[in-house]
Amino acid sequence: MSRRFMQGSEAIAEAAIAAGCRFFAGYPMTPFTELLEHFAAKLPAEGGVCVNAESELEAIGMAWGAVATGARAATGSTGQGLSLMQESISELVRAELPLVLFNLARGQGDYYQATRGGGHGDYRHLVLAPVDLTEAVQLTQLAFDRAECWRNPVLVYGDYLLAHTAEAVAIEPVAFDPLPSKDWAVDGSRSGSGSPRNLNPIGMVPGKKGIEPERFWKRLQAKHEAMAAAEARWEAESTDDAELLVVAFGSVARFTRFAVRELRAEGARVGHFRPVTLWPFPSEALAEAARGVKRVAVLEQNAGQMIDDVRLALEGRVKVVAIGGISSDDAGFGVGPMLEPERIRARVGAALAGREVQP
Amino acid sequence: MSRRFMQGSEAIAEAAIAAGCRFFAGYPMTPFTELLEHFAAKLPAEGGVCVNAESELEAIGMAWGAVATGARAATGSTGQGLSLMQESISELVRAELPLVLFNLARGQGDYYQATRGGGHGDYRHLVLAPVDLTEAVQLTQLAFDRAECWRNPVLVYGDYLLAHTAEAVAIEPVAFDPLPSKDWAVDGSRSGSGSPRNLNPIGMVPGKKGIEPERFWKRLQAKHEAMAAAEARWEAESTDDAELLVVAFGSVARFTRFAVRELRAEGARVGHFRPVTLWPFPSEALAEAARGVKRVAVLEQNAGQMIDDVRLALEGRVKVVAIGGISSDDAGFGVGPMLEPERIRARVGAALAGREVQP
Amino acid sequence: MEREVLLTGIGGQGVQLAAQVLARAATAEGRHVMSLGTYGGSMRGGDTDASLLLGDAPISAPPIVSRAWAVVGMHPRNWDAALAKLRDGGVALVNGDLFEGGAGDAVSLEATALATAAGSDRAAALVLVAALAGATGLVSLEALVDAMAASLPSYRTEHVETNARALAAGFEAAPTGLPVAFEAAA
Amino acid sequence: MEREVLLTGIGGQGVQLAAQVLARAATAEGRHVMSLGTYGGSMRGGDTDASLLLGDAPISAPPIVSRAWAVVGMHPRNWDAALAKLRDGGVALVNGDLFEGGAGDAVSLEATALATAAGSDRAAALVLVAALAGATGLVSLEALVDAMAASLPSYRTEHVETNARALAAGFEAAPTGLPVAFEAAA
Amino acid sequence: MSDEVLRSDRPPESGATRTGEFKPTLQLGTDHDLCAGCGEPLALRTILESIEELGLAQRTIGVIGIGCYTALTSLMDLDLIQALHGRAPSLATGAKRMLPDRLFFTLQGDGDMANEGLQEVIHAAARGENITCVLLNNGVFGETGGHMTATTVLGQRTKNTLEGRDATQHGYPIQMVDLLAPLGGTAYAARGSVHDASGVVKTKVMMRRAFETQMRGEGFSIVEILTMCPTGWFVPTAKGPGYLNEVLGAVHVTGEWKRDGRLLRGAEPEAPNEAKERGAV
Amino acid sequence: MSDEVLRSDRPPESGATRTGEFKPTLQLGTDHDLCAGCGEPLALRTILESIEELGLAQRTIGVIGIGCYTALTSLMDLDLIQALHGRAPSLATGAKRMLPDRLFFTLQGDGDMANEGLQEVIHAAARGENITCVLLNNGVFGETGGHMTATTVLGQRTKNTLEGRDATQHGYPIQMVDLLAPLGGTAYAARGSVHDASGVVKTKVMMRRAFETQMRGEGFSIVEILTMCPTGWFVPTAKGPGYLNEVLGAVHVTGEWKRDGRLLRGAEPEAPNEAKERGAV
Amino acid sequence: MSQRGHVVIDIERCKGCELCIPACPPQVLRMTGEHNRIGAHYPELLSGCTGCRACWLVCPDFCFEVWQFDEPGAPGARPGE
Amino acid sequence: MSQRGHVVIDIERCKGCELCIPACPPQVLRMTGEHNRIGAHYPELLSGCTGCRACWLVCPDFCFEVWQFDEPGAPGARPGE
Ligand SMILES: Cc1ncc(C[n+]2csc(CCOP(=O)(O)OP(=O)(O)O)c2C)c(N)n1
Ligand SMILES: Cc1ncc(C[n+]2csc(CCOP(=O)(O)OP(=O)(O)O)c2C)c(N)n1
Ligand code: SF4
Ligand code: SF4
Ligand code: SF4
Ligand code: SF4
Ligand code: SF4
Ligand code: SF4
Ligand SMILES: [Mg+2]
Ligand SMILES: [Mg+2]
Repeated sequence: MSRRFMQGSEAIAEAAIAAGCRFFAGYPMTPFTELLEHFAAKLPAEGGVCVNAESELEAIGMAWGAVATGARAATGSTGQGLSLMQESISELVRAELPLVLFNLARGQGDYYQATRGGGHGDYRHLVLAPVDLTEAVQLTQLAFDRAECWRNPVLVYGDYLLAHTAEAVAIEPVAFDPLPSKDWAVDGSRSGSGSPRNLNPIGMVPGKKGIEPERFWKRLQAKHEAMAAAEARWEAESTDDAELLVVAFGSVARFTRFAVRELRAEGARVGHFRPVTLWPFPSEALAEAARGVKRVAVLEQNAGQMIDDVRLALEGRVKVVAIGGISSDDAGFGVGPMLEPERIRARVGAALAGREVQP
Repeated sequence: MSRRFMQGSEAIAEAAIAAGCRFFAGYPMTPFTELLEHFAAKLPAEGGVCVNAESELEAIGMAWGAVATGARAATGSTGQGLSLMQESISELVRAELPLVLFNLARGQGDYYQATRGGGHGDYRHLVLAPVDLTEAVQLTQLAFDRAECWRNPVLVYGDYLLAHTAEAVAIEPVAFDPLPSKDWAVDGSRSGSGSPRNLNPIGMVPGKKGIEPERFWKRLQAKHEAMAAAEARWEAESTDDAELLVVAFGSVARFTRFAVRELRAEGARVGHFRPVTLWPFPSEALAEAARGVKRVAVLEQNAGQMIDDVRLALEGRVKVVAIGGISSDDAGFGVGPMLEPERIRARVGAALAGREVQP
Repeated sequence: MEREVLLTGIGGQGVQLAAQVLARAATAEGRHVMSLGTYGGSMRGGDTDASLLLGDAPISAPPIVSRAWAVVGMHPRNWDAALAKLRDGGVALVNGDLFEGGAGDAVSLEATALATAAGSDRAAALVLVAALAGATGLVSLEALVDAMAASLPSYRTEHVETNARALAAGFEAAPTGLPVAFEAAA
Repeated sequence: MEREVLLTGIGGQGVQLAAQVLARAATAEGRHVMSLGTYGGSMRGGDTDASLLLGDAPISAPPIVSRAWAVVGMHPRNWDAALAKLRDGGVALVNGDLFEGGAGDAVSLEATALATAAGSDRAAALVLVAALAGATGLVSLEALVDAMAASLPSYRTEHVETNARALAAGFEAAPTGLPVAFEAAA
Repeated sequence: MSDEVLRSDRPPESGATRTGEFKPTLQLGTDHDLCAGCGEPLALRTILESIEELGLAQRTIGVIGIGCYTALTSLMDLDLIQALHGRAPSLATGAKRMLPDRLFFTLQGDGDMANEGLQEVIHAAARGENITCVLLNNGVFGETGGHMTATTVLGQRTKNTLEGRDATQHGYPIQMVDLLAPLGGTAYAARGSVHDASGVVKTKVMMRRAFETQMRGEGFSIVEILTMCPTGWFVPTAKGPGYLNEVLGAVHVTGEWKRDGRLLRGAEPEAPNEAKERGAV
Repeated sequence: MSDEVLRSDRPPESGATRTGEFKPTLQLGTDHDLCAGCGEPLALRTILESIEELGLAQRTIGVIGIGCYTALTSLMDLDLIQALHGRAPSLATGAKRMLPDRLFFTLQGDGDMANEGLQEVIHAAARGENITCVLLNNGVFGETGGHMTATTVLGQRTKNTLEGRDATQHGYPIQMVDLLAPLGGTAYAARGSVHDASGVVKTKVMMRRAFETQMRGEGFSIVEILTMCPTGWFVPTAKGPGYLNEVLGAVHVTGEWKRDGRLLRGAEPEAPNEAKERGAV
Repeated sequence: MSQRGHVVIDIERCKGCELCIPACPPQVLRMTGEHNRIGAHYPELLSGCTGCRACWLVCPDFCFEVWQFDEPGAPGARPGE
Repeated sequence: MSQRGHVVIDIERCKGCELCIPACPPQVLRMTGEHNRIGAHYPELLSGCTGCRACWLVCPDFCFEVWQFDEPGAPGARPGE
């Protein structure tokens, strides 16, 4: 596969199309806008459709309709737009529809929303947080696969840096195991059959009055527990003899990993742990990686959200410190001054030395 | 104050009006509908306004406008409606507007949404979870007070049981400390003054180009940390010599507390802890109450959400078990079969005996 | 002392109104009262139940009960579940007009017929609660009538009279030999 | 070996296009390249910076740099911050037309004038990157011209010719005595 | 006519032809939980029979809103997608784009379409989305207890307007067909009413024309159907049809408003001599 | 006219009267970051001067949407409430209900009003909410880079329609004033354009009339203003006014559409002899 | 009296809304005083049905099946007698 | 040539959009070849201004202050000369 120089947005769009995505709808918002533009430019040639929806609510509604027909479909947004979609996301989980969602966020402040579900009720979906373009190409494809495997939405959580960094990348198709047939999709052919399909988020069944929410929700809960058990993904390095373990995700982990490697090269006993899935959070793997370390330092670009999951994973066995914090450029796009190799290195260095880091 | 027989919705509406609420907007949805109806019936007589908004997005928009003028205002919904409001809630926090929100939920599945913020970015707001009508009357008034004190939205989180249970209650006005003057509200009088006000969620200042998001967000973070330190509220009973501590919130705690009292009366060493504020979660108080217990049992009517906060508070020092679970009537309103005194008692009893409880 | 009363029926039968009337009447007579209406099925035409707790001291129990002192049935659909909660020596009362073949040991009253005679077949649930009150002394007829008038929404006030007649009919038709609700007057 | 290039200017000056042209040209010549455009202020008219990493092996560093081998200035507004990142012995180059009173030790080139002469005063940023390339051997002029043509969106293709002239003008006007970018050709 | 009561629990023994089943062929049964006297099941009949008659039984997908009619889905022998409250036109859009040769209709109430989802039905119409949106307009949120909607007419009784909707307090109703018909992408727009048998028949003709418009690929179509909601209006069931026709029907006028993309009434394209009528500043 | 160049860096020394400041009195300065040739600052002038002239400088509140014009708020010497994208009419509603004697206007773009927030401006109009909504219509999302909006006219260049908007692919534009004028609660509706000096003057008259309508308590008013966005249209700045007038202005026709609650054009109330025109099924 | 049509009424489904009563052009439907199992009154058929299907069209509960006699007043016209 | 009006141009605010040029009825505005500090060309004033305020109305950057002479062609008409 030949490598082409492109921005993250373009790489994601191409990876999605390579994975069979044939429908996209979105509404512009920085830094999501370019993803929409690339889908609009590329989908028609593949026989797909990209709709410039009039709002985020309409975008996710359209994507919902498309995915209900069994097509691979996606939508997404940034910050505000994702918030507007929360009702739909929550209910798409209940409708068991495999929609892929992209949050190209401004910074990392949407961790809670992504992992706890900003919508109502009990629901869960996979959250994949690529560290760079190459991984974004893989995880985008994985997202479509896992979504259909579980009949559950999957969120790919990136940011401005992921969307706007340009590199030469190859869109290598990832091979996946065969998936179950889409015996749930509607195409109109069962109309008049006496046993048509009704794709709905409330457990309705054709020919049967009423709903049974408790049974329905408990079945979903069981599915989500199975997902939690099966889908945790992570990357750990230099953890064996580490005294300090740095935990970071997404683009920010590109900085921490670089700093950890530099410090390692200089002989420091520091390791790096990066959750690739934010939900399910790789708690066991983290607990394993943190075995024997003196301190775990969490560097996230927000007021402290993932640190909850780190603490929940470690259950008080290791001291956990926050070394990240809110950091933003003046446009609010999330490329804050903290994100600079030497500054990140200084924070990791301070944690290594047991000094407190001002957020 | 004379007691009148009324449903929770009516009591909340009256308490809000007693607290000075003069604007309400909402869109019907069970079990929130009656709250809207009571505001519509009662506000005009007090010189207030209740708008039957055409949707939840419009409802919270109207409430936003009203509260910006310095009026006490509120809105709310149920499940789906709250999800639709997430963009606004998140940004109301940034605009530092003291809007009061009511989630009359179906069950307790919205705990994450309420406490982690279903919207984008880093933000926090108080969450008050009344156990019964009497407390709802107090906490509703407190909500308006705290909202203005911190210039931050406050969410009152109730459910079908709270809204629909009828009892004789008195709307006793609660006395609060004086609040700072509303030197932020707009009334048009500063137009043309050279230093008008611009109430916005992005840190804009009249006469000054651009924004400084980092400084702005960090200031909010500091405020939220101060809120977290000051506002935790809880109710603990029979914790002194308890071997088992039961943790529950809201209407569900009415059942657990009753069961704990019955068991206590029979000599069982069981205590009860009820967070009154879900955010900030009363972590220290819980840790204190759990000192010396063998086991903490969390009974929530969902797939397990508050249990995160319990675990975060206890940091692995005490075994934490879940004894609640999803439970719903066939209408999906959240009055599930689990909610019956004998069944709750059986669950608490099982936890006391160290048996596992099937959710 | 606390008395739990369970009413069960289907949407549209006036179960919630009847429960409210009983609750308000008892409140007016000085009882501590807690009531809750629930829906067993999806909105329209589904089961509709109401539970009431009446006591001479503040109610400490939650609004849903595991055991009931009295169970009142307006429709057989959810009857078995309700009856299972009946305490030993409690009262079971059904609208015989809608329980084909009766309801076991329960006392049966032709409530629909009595209501129709009073002017509205929709008032059968009121007939039943009045009968319960008449039989056990739970509340007085006057309190019921006042509570009914206070409970009707503004768009239903034209029913006050027929409803009052239905309450009176039920109160009079009260079966005998049932236990007394509260030994001493509150 | 990795070479970091920082470009700084304000919105509308073509800084992002110039950065993209340099990045694509270097990619075409076999370099590993990573680039990122950022905005220092709110959308319109604010600062706009671009950082590039060019190397002969895959780039391991993150896309934002703490130190730069070359700093190119199109506007004084954000210049000091950019210059502070310059490595010892690195290259500093500014558009003298827009830096009143010069920019200290930086090499200054009348890029706007050259661009105007080439047909468009909007091409000054291209002049500057071409000058940097010409002076340090970072990339060839041909690669720049091809990359520019490939980088223009469809609605801007009418600018290919003037832009090519601007690149050539910059390449020719390259100051001398600057360090060589890569010792051995990739 | 005598007062003799005939047995009506069985068909004639012979010499008679059944005119049809109790229910439309595409209906799975007759048991539903909607109120006595509700107009929505009548609207359902017009949809199901039209689909059947057009031979589209094996290629139709319904997208259903949230309101009382949602409970009717258990009766529909159709592939369905259940939408959230208000969102049906967007879902139908996305699905139709993937399956352009299927018949798509939405089934929405006035609360669903004119309140919560007003925006998206207008956008779908403007885009000329090739779907049929069906509006069951009873001027109330039936499902939640009979509150006023954006289509409630002045003077109409609802739970919030027991004395009748009053413009100064509650504003004016939106006439959905009038609003949607002039939009560029709208190909067919009509309003029927099921207050009587002939209304049901006319409504069915509209439904067929709308579906035909869609199958010809001409663009967006809307069929609004006025339906009784005695429960939400707080009127006796037997008075529902009369109330519907006289109160709601007086404002939401029935008839065809656009056919084959030609506007039959409403906002006419500007004629030259009308230009002066416009206020010139 | 000679080619002699006069000094223009200072006022005449004497014998001359200044006709006004560089900027409206209610403006805090002149420095803003909007593009060269943008029409939005001209619209701002019409608003600020109207408020000043009506003597409402001390009792006006603006509610601002999200688009390029948001950056103009730093210049406004007005009490302001910043709304989220699309939500200004609801905010203005809630605030106006609390302060009924103040002048409220919203400032929204076409992306803000006709896309994200279409629903709420229509509902506000139908309710007859006593506020003035100002729409800056340039047919693009300027702020995010010039994409098509719901008002983009057929043939118009935007980032998604570089060859011009095509109805079959992208549907038809919504004409906002046409849509809002017929609604019962709309008292005043007009569309102006700032493509030239006389357009600015006429637009200001509309703005004044709208504000007067509101201050008389007559209900909802809308003033749409066509504004240049050379950046989003990918045309040279100098060609912006011409493009606006010829391309956008041909569809979004300027003029007054409703005054004192009387519809001057558009959907006329049904005259008796028009009834037959309606298709009868 | 001669019958042109006949209806079968599913009285257990009937909710007693009375919409069929005025809808019947020859007015051969009349509400009974009886209750069905859900407590609703339901209609009964008098003679004179024309088989016009108006009742069938307006009944929200799908209670009517309409028959048309091949010959009006034929013997089968009196079902079950 | 006699002047009825005069304009002061704030050239540092000018973004070079050229909207003022065709807007001026007597066509006394012309773009210069000079750049201001943000690199934009800006207009200059030729004689013949009528003080009509068209430039003032159309400039998106509020660069114009318009003066009208009390007496056309009065001495003060040549500012700064
Ligand atoms: C987002 C959201 N808000 C509110 C509701 C509650 N709700 C359910 S149905 C309904 C009204 C339906 O009205 P309409 O569409 O007119 O249908 P009808 O019941 O009148 O047939 C409402 C408000 C909901 N389901 N979702
Ligand atoms: C919910 C939400 N979605 C998307 C955006 C991104 N956004 C900001 S401005 C804008 C478009 C504004 O267009 P318009 O209102 O026409 O203003 P213009 O920029 O053309 O002046 C968009 C889509 C946002 N701020 N919020
Ligand atoms: S409430 Fe109204 S719309 Fe709903 S089922 Fe009853 S009559 Fe029909
Ligand atoms: S993008 Fe368009 S609307 Fe925005 S400032 Fe530039 S010209 Fe004006
Ligand atoms: S078919 Fe016609 S005539 Fe016969 S009962 Fe029905 S409505 Fe009456
Ligand atoms: S129309 Fe149907 S449901 Fe209504 S009374 Fe007649 S048979 Fe019964
Ligand atoms: S005031 Fe009139 S004449 Fe004078 S420069 Fe301006 S536009 Fe031209
Ligand atoms: S209109 Fe204003 S900004 Fe544009 S060229 Fe003229 S003076 Fe400069
Ligand atoms: Mg309705
Ligand atoms: Mg715009």
